[in-house]
Amino acid sequence: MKPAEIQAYLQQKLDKQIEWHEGEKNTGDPWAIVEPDLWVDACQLARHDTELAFDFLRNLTGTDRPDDGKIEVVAHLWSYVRRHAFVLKTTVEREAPKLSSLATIWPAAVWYEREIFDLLGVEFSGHPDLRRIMMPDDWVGHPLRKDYTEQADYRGIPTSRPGYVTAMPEKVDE
Amino acid sequence: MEFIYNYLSGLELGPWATSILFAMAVLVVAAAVFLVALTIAGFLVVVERRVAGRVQSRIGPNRVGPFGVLQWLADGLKLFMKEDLVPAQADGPMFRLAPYLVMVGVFAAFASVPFGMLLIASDLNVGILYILAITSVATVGILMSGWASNNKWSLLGGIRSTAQIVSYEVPAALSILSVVMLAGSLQMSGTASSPGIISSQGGWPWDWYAFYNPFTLVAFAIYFTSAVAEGNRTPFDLPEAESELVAGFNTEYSGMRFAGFFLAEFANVYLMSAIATTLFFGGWQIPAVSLAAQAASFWLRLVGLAIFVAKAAVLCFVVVWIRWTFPRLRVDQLMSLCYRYLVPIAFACLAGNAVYLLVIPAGSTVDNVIHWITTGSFGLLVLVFLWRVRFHIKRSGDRLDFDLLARGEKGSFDPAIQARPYGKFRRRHGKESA
Amino acid sequence: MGALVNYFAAIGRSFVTLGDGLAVTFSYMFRKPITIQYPDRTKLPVTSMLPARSRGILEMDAGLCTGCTMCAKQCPIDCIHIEVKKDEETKQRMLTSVIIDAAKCMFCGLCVEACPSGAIRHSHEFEGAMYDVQRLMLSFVDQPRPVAKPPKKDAEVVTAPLGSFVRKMLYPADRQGPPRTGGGSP
Amino acid sequence: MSEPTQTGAQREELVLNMGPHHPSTHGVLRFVVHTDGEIMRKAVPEVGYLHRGLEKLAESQTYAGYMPFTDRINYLEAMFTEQAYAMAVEALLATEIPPRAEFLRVIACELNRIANHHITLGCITMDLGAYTPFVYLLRERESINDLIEALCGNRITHNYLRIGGVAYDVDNIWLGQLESYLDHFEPIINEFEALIVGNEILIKRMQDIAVISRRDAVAWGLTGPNLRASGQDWDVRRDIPYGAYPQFEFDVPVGPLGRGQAGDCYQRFLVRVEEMRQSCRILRQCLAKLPEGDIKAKVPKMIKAPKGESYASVEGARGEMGCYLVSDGGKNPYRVKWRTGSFSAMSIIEHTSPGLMIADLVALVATLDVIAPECDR
Repeated sequence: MKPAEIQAYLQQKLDKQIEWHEGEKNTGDPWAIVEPDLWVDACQLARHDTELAFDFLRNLTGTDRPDDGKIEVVAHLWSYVRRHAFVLKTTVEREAPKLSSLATIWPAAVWYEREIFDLLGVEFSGHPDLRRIMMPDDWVGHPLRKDYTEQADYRGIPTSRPGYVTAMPEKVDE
Repeated sequence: MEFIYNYLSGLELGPWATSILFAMAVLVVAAAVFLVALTIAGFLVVVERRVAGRVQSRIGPNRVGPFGVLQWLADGLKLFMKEDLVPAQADGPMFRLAPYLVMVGVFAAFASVPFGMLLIASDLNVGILYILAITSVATVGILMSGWASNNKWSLLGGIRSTAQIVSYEVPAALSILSVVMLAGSLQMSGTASSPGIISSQGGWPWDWYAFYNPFTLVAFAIYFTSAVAEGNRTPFDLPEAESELVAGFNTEYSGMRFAGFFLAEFANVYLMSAIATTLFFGGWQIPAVSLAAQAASFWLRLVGLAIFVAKAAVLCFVVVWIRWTFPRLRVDQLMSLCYRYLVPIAFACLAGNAVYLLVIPAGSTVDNVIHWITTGSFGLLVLVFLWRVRFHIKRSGDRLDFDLLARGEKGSFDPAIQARPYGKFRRRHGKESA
Repeated sequence: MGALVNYFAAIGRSFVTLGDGLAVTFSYMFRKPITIQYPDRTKLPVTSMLPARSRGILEMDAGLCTGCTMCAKQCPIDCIHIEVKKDEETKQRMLTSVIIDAAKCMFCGLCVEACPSGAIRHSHEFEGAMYDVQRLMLSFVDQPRPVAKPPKKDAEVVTAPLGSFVRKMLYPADRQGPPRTGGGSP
Repeated sequence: MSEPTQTGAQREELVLNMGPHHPSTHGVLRFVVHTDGEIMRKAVPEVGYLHRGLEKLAESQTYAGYMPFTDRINYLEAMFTEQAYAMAVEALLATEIPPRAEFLRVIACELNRIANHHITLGCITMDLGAYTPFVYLLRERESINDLIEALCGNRITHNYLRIGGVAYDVDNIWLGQLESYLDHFEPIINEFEALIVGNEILIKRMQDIAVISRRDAVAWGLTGPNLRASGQDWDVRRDIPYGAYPQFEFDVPVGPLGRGQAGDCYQRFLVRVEEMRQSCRILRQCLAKLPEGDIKAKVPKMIKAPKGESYASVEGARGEMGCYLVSDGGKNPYRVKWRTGSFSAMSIIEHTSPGLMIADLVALVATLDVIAPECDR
C-alpha cells in the first residue's frame, strides 16, 4: 500500500482523525501524526493487522521542537510481508514528556526507547529497563534537546579541550 | 650420574668426601641442564615468532642478532627490567611462589630427558614415570597462580587448566603404556646392556615405535594431542584463551614472573617433543650403526645427539605450526574430545598392541612387513600433504619461494605505483571535478 | 551402527579438514612475505610510494594564497586559522597569519576542494608523532605578506614540490626528525 | 571486580565484568556476565563508551560539512554511512545523480563491503582462537585500502561521496588495478575456505550455537547478514532498490547454507563469506558497464534543504544503515539520526545469551558483528 492509503486505512480502523503531513516541496517522506494516547493502539494495529503487518520497526527516534513546545517521537515501519513502509509520529509535551512504551509490540523498541529517554528525556511507561544508554547514569541533561548546554566538567574531567587554533600563542616555533 | 658416582667411589676417598663431591657434581649437572633447557626455551621463543611470521605472510623479528636469533635475550631483558607487580588484593606469598612451581615442574623433568646416548643427566630406570609425575607439579603452580591473583579471569583459567591437564594425563599415559609394553622398560635412554626405550628401537624409520604397527602410530597421534593439551597450546590453550579470559591464569603477572611462565611453556614444548622422539622416533639411534659402535665412538654419539635434536626440532615446529593454524576448542568439547575419543581409542591401541605382541612373533617376516606398510602409508600421507601444499600455492596464483628466512627484499617495491598519472590534478587551476 | 559410523566419520572429517588447513599455512613458508620493513628498509621513502591523491598533513603555499578564507570557512572542525588585514598605508590586503592545527585536522580534504588557487593542499607527509602537541600547530606565514591575485581559469600554477613546506616545519634541521627513509639496502 | 553476589537460595552466581577493555569486545564495550561456572545465566551489554555525539554535531554543521563526520560513525564501513547520508539529503533536494556517479558509488561501497567482511570474518576466527586467518584477511584488506586510497586519498575515513555525486573520478589504470585485484582475490576466498571455513574445530565452535530464530531476528530488528542467516530473504539492495543496484545481477545468500541450522553462528559466518563472492560479482559487472559522463550533479554551493524529512537506508555491511534527516529549511540539518545494524544486534545479545558458555558469548558477539562505535555513535 502507498503511505497515503495506509494513513486512510489507519484512520478508518482507529476511527480517529490522523494528521497527514508532507515535506515543503513534496520531497522526502510524508508522515502521519497520531495523538499520544492513540500511540500504542495505532502501533498495535500497524503490527498485528493483516493488511498492514508492520513486523519490522526500522527506526524509532525523536526530535525536539522547542518552538512548538513539543517533542516528536517518530517510528519508521516496514513490513516484510506486505513490503511497504510508513512513518508514524506522535508528539508529547516538552515539559513533562511521557509516552507508553512499544516494548511489548516490537522488542527492538526497548533499546530505541532507552536512547530517546537518554538523549531527549521522554519517559516511557511500561518500559522493562528504562536506564540511560549512551550517557553515564549520573549525567545531567538530555543532549539532543535544542536548549541543552553541556556542563563544564564531569566528575572533575573537563568536557572540552581548549581549541589550540584560537588559544594560539603568536609564535609557534618556540 | 651413575658414572660420576662410580668414578668417585673408585677414587676411594672415604664416604664423606665422596658424598660431598657427588653433591657438588649433582649441582653442577643440574645447573648445566637448567641452562641448556633455558636456552632451548629461549631459542624456541624466537623460532615460534619467526615461524608465526612466515606462516602469516610476515617476516618476523629479524633485527637482534643474525636473523633475529638473539631476540629472546632482548625480550628477556625487557621483562627483567619491568616492575614486578603484585596486585594489592592478591595472596602475596602464593602469588610469588606460583611461577617457580611451574618452572620446577617443567625443568625438573629435563633431568631424565636424553639428549644423546649416555648424554642424560640421570637415566632413571623409572624415567618416563618420573617425567609424568614431576610435570604434574606445574598444575599446582598454575592453579595457585589463578587462585592467588584474586582475579576472576585468572581463577577461571586456573580451574580450566587443572581440569584439562588432569584429564589429558589419562590418554597420554595410556599411549605411553603401549610403548612401554613394547620396550619392556621404563628407562628413557638405556644402553645395550640395560635396554631402555630408545635402545630397544632401531635407527631406520621402520624400526621406530611410531611405525611399529598401526596401533602405535595411532598411539603416537594420541600422545601428541594430549601433550599439546597438557602444554596449554592452541588448539587447547583454554587456560590462557586470550579472547575469552584475557590472559587466563597469568593475567596479573608481569616482569620476571611472567617470563617464568613463558619460559616454562616453551621448555614444555621441547620437553614433549623430546619425549615423543624418545618414545616413538628412535631417539638418538643412528641408522645402520649398532648400539655398541655408538657407545664406543665419541663422534658417533655426537651424530646421535644431532639426530635427536633434529627430530625434536621437527616436532617442535609442528607444535608451533599447529598453534598458528587452528582455532581453539570450547571447554566441554575439550573434555568430550578427551573422554569420548582419545581415552577409548588409546585403550583400543593398548589392547591391540598386546594382541599384536602375542600373535605376531617379533622379528618374523609378517612383523617386518607390517613395519614397512605402516612406514609406507605414513610416507604416502606426507606426500599427499605436500601435494596439497603445492596445490594451494598454485591456486592462489603465487610462486614457490624458498627464501625461508625472508632475507631478500629485492623487487618488493613496485616503481609503477609512482608512475600513476594522477599527477597534476591539484595544482591545476580551475575547479576540476576530479 | 549409525552412531559408530558417525563417530568415525567425525574423526575422519576432522583429519581431512584440519590437514588441509595445515597445508594452507605450511604453503606460506614457501611464499614471499607481503610485508615490507618500514621505515628503514624500503627501497623508496614511504611518502613517495603513496598515491597522488593521498591525504597527508595539510600545507599551505602562502605565495599562492588569495586570502579568500574559503578553506577556513569550509573546515568542519575549524582547524585552519587565517588572518587577512588591510595595510593602512598601501591599502594592500596583507596575509598576516596562516595556522593549521595538524593535530586537530581530520584529513577530509574539503578545504583543498574549496581553495580557488591551489594554495592549500595535502602533502604526503604522515609521520606527525611529536613530543609536544604544540609543534603540530603549523604556521605558514612568518611576516605579513601581500595576498596573491586569483589565477586565471585553467592557468598552470607552478608551486614548490609537495611537502616542502610542511617538512620544514615538522622536521627542522636543528631537531632530529624521523629517519628519512629509503635508499639503503636491506 | 565486584565480589560474587549471592542470588537465590543455594547457588552462587559469579558476576564477571567483561570489558570495557577486553580482547573480544570489538571496540570499547562492556558485558556484565552472570555465570554459573562456565555457563552464563545472562550477559547484559553496556554500551555508550564510544558515544561521540555525532547526531548532535550535525546540528552545527553545514550539509556538505557533515559528510566527513559520517565516516566516523563506523570506520569500517564509511562508504555506506556516506551513501545513506547523501541519499537522505538528495531525497530532500530531489537531486538526480549522474549514472557514472551512481556506478562509482556502487564500486566504492562494494569494495568497502569486502574490506569490512575481511575484518569481520577475521575477527570471528581470531575470537575463536585462530590468529592466522585474521592476518591473511587483513593482508587482503590492505590491498583494498590501497585501491581506495588511490581513489579518494584516505584509507579508512574516506570522505569520497558528495551530495549529488562523488568527489573524484576514476581512470582506466585504476579500473585495471581493480580488475587485477578481483582476479587475485577470488581464489583467496577458496584458500580461506580450505584454511578455516571447513575446519572441523571452527564448525564445532559455531554450529548450532546461539541460534536466533527468524521470528526473533525480525522482532528485534536484526538486519543484513544476521537477518539473512536467520532465514529471512531480505536485502535492501534488491528489495528497495537504490542507486545503480537494479542494473546488477547478484544472489542474496540466505540461511541455512551448508551445515548447521538457520540462525546459528556458523550461518552468520557463511553468509558473509558468500556475500564477498557476490560483491566481487557486482564489481565485475560494474567494470563491464561503467558509463561515461559527469560524476557530480549540480548542487548549490551552500545547500539549503527544503523543510521536511527523509529516511534513506542502504544495505550496509552490518545491516540496514539508515539515515533519518529532518530539515527546517536552514543551512544546517535540524536533526540527524542514524539507524545502524550494530545497535539492534547489540540489543538482542541479552535475549540470546542465557544458557550459553562464556566462549559462546565471544562467538555470538563476533558473528553478530557488533561494532561499538556504530552502536554508540
